[in-house]
Amino acid sequence: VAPAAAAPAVVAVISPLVRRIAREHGLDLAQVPGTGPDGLITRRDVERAIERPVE
Amino acid sequence: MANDASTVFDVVILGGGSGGYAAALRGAQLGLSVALIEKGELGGTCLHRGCIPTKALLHAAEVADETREAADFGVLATFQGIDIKGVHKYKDDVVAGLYKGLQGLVASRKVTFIQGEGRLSSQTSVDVNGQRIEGRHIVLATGSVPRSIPGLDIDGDRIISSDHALKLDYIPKSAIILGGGVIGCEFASVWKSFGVDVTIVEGLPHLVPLEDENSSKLLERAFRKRGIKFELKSRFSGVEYTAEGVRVSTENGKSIEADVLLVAIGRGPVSTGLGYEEQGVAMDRGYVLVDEYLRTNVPTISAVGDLVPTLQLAHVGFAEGILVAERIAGLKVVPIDYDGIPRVTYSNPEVASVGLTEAKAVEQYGKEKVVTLKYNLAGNGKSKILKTAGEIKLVQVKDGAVVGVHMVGARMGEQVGEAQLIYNWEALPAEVAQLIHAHPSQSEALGEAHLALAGKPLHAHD
Amino acid sequence: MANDASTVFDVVILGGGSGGYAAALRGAQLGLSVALIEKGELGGTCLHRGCIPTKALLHAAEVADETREAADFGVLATFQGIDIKGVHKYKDDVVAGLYKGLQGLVASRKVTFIQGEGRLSSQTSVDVNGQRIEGRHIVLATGSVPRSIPGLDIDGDRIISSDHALKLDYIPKSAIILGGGVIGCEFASVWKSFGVDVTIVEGLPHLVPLEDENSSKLLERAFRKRGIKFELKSRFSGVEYTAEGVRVSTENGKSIEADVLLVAIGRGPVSTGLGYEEQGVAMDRGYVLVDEYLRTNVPTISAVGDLVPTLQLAHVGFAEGILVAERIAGLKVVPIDYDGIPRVTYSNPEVASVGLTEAKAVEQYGKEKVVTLKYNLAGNGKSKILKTAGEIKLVQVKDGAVVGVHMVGARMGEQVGEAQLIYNWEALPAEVAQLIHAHPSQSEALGEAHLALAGKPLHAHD
Ligand SMILES: Cc1cc2nc3c(=O)[nH]c(=O)nc-3n(C[C@H](O)[C@H](O)[C@H](O)COP(=O)(O)OP(=O)(O)OC[C@H]3O[C@@H](n4cnc5c(N)ncnc54)[C@H](O)[C@@H]3O)c2cc1C
Ligand SMILES: Cc1cc2nc3c(=O)[nH]c(=O)nc-3n(C[C@H](O)[C@H](O)[C@H](O)COP(=O)(O)OP(=O)(O)OC[C@H]3O[C@@H](n4cnc5c(N)ncnc54)[C@H](O)[C@@H]3O)c2cc1C
Repeated sequence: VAPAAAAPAVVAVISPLVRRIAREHGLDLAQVPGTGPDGLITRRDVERAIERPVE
Repeated sequence: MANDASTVFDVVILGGGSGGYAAALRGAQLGLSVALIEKGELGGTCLHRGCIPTKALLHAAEVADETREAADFGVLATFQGIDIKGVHKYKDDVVAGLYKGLQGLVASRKVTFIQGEGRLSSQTSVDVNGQRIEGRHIVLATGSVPRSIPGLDIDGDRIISSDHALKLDYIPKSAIILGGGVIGCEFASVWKSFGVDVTIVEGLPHLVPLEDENSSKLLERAFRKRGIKFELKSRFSGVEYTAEGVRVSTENGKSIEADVLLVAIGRGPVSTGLGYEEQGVAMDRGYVLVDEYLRTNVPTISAVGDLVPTLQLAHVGFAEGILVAERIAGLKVVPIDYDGIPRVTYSNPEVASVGLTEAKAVEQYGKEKVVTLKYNLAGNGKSKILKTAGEIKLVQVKDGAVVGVHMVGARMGEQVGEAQLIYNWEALPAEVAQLIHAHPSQSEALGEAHLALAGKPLHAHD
Repeated sequence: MANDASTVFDVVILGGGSGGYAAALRGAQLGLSVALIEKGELGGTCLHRGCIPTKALLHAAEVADETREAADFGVLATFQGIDIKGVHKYKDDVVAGLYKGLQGLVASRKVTFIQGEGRLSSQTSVDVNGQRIEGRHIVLATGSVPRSIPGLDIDGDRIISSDHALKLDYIPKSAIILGGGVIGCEFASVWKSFGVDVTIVEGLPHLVPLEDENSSKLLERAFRKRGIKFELKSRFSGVEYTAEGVRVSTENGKSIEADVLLVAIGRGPVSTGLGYEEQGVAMDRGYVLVDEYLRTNVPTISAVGDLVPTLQLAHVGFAEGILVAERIAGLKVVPIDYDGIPRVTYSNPEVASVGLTEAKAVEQYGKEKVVTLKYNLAGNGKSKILKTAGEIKLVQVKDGAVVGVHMVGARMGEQVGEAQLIYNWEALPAEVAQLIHAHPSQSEALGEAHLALAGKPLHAHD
């Protein structure tokens, strides 16, 4: 397990996979708008953010 | 792919067990030309002398136990004994069916299968049946065989290995099992269900000593209840033949008699005399040394499975074989996280785990960073229905991911699939807890454990 | 929390079944003062007349089958029949144990449990035992009861509901089951194992009609093999008593006789005469209408479980109860994705699923965007060992996540835990395929199916 596993998730994401994708792309989840139920960040949200990074 | 003298294969694989055939199947799928050399039967230890036949015996044992205890469920039945011939027929049919399937698979993927005993003859060739098979890459996958220790000669009659135990055409009255690891505990479980008086002799302080101590203790409790005897911290010192059987003595002065002695103290790599050292392959005590991409020190040679010093499990062999094939085919590969490999002991009760034991987690993260939680299966409806006892223990990095899942109980081996996703995907307890599991099921226990760890136990006391 | 006249509870819950008690336990855990009103037994349908007793019967049935077929595994045994008293004792013991556990849990969490039949008397109170219980919030959780249709009077003797079937103190020679949904198929499975001649009558074209058509077909094939008869597309038209039993006729002209008729055509909400409409709660055909946060149109009133028109499952009740408690306690809650709820029919073989059926996926994403894959359990070692047949069918959005997992086979219900993570965590096939599963296990079949979907089948033909 990467040491990053210990970092608390402050942002609500739909799944641990989403957190991992964000981490692998150096994406700050706090900057990603969530479109899931109740603002949850979904897989599509991070994928979109990776394609065109938020300014 | 024709196998004439001029052919140079992309990959030549020595050994057709789990590791070797997985590499062959995946390689062929990726368009590589593959030769697979096997001296015995395709499928190797796992299919013919390991995973599959033992699990068939364990299921026959389960049927025996359920039949014996049928009245507890309102089913009227008389258990009359084990028909060992019938057991073998059932087991052999299972093996034969899977063997046929595997042969068909290898044929359909156009792998060149060569029957014969091979020997590494250069860094890019294997000699077999007097022929030289050339390959741009060589994969060593010759596996392992039962190990013994000096002073302990496996005679195949009263002193046997798992190979013999799987073919025993009678049921001994009593048996001593040397070694309380996975294989020892599985045979102890089968034999006890078959009516054998079983004693396990283990040098370490616990059965299944690689598991979290909690799992070992739960298994020991269950075995004690089932009447399986065991001597822990008892190192083997000698064995002698008695009139009818054997007498085993231990360094701490115990002396135990039984009809047979099963030696289950581990398995050693198959590598002597196969030309590995001559071709410059770096080795250690018979194991072939590899890096995290399963490469040996010789650029053209890889090695996988029980032959390399990683966990000796069939699915580790699969994973390693696939990784090597993909690497050779030029795909991007990711090293295997061996802690993320699921481990199951298929005894009654089953022991299953993935990730770190508490002890390892403490070592890795420090005591104050490690949180654990135990969920007792007594609160789980389905487990109650199965009349099984056990626990799930979770190991978590404080405020972080679940890094260890340890389970004991009937059928809990099947829960390791879910546990494996939780560990490998680095899930937080709350992310699992959020998903309410099917009621009533044993998977629900995994859900409840995560609910509890997330601070919101449902069917458990706070 | 003392229950005197001046107390105003944070939450008053009407009905102590899965939905109600989950809300109570979670509410109390979050520091809310909770009153839980139950006219019958804490635990409701699921614990006393639903999930738990049926699954105990199904396990007794499994033991009966294994005992009968013991010889196929080399175990010598004679099956002598079912001791129905013994079955009930086993079943009742399971229920009693869990009931005791639940009572202890409710007591330890300091929930005020009130025994009695309640009635909504205002938007913030319930009257019970001549007393008015006030709450800032009310949760309606009065559940459901077996439904019938005009012209079909459940007499509790020859024409029975699941409530009666669970207590039947004899084993009928023959039975007709009206309704091939989950409950109907589960009873068909139990009874067949108990030696009953069973015929299911279903109006729709398939058994378990809410499942993916592939699962229905596999179940039908398995039932046919087991000798469970079924008439599909056969709508009930009438029933009459015969000398010894009943005769059922269908609109398509069939006439079937049997000792008993089990009516399993669905369950209706318990809401008549309970004051819901009088207090202005919006309803539809007896169901209480709620939004995605389980709020009714009355701000102080929520409703959960079988009383609201969502999936009638115990764990849906749990999830809804927990959500309501957390919302009332001021926590941030996320609406439930009902497609992500695991569904299991515990017949032999089991049917389990999560996510979308192929038909629904096509509806949602369009035909050209939907990919499916079937993995036959014939290639799965552990399933072979269990001598079970079945399949896993995956539904994927092209190049995207797995949006449906549909499984049939003995014990496959336990695989829905892993499937649930895959669906709810939006996993791509390759992310599952990457993790090599434990060998040999049924979870491995799930792994193989994802390997195949990711284009790299291991133990399956390309
Ligand atoms: C009793 C028992 C139970 C087990 N249960 C499980 C279990 O439940 N789950 C699990 O994951 N693992 C289990 N294992 C372990 C599993 O069987 C091994 O990890 C797995 O078989 C290793 O695969 P392998 O390909 O490395 O080696 P092997 O399976 O040993 O295959 C090596 C092959 O190479 C061939 N070979 C060797 N030398 C030559 C040569 N010179 N020329 C040609 N061919 C050669 C051999 O004939 C053999 O077929 C069990 C093992 C045993 C003994
Ligand atoms: C045969 C059968 C098998 C089933 N198997 C499964 C299964 O395997 N898995 C699964 O998930 N689901 C299963 N279910 C469904 C499951 O039982 C229900 O979904 C679940 O019980 C619903 O919970 P509930 O709290 O909404 O309602 P209930 O469990 O019906 O609880 C409602 C409670 O309210 C009480 N009540 C009603 N009116 C009043 C009143 N006026 N005052 C006081 N108390 C009142 C009732 O006494 C009852 O205890 C099964 C159902 C049946 C019938």
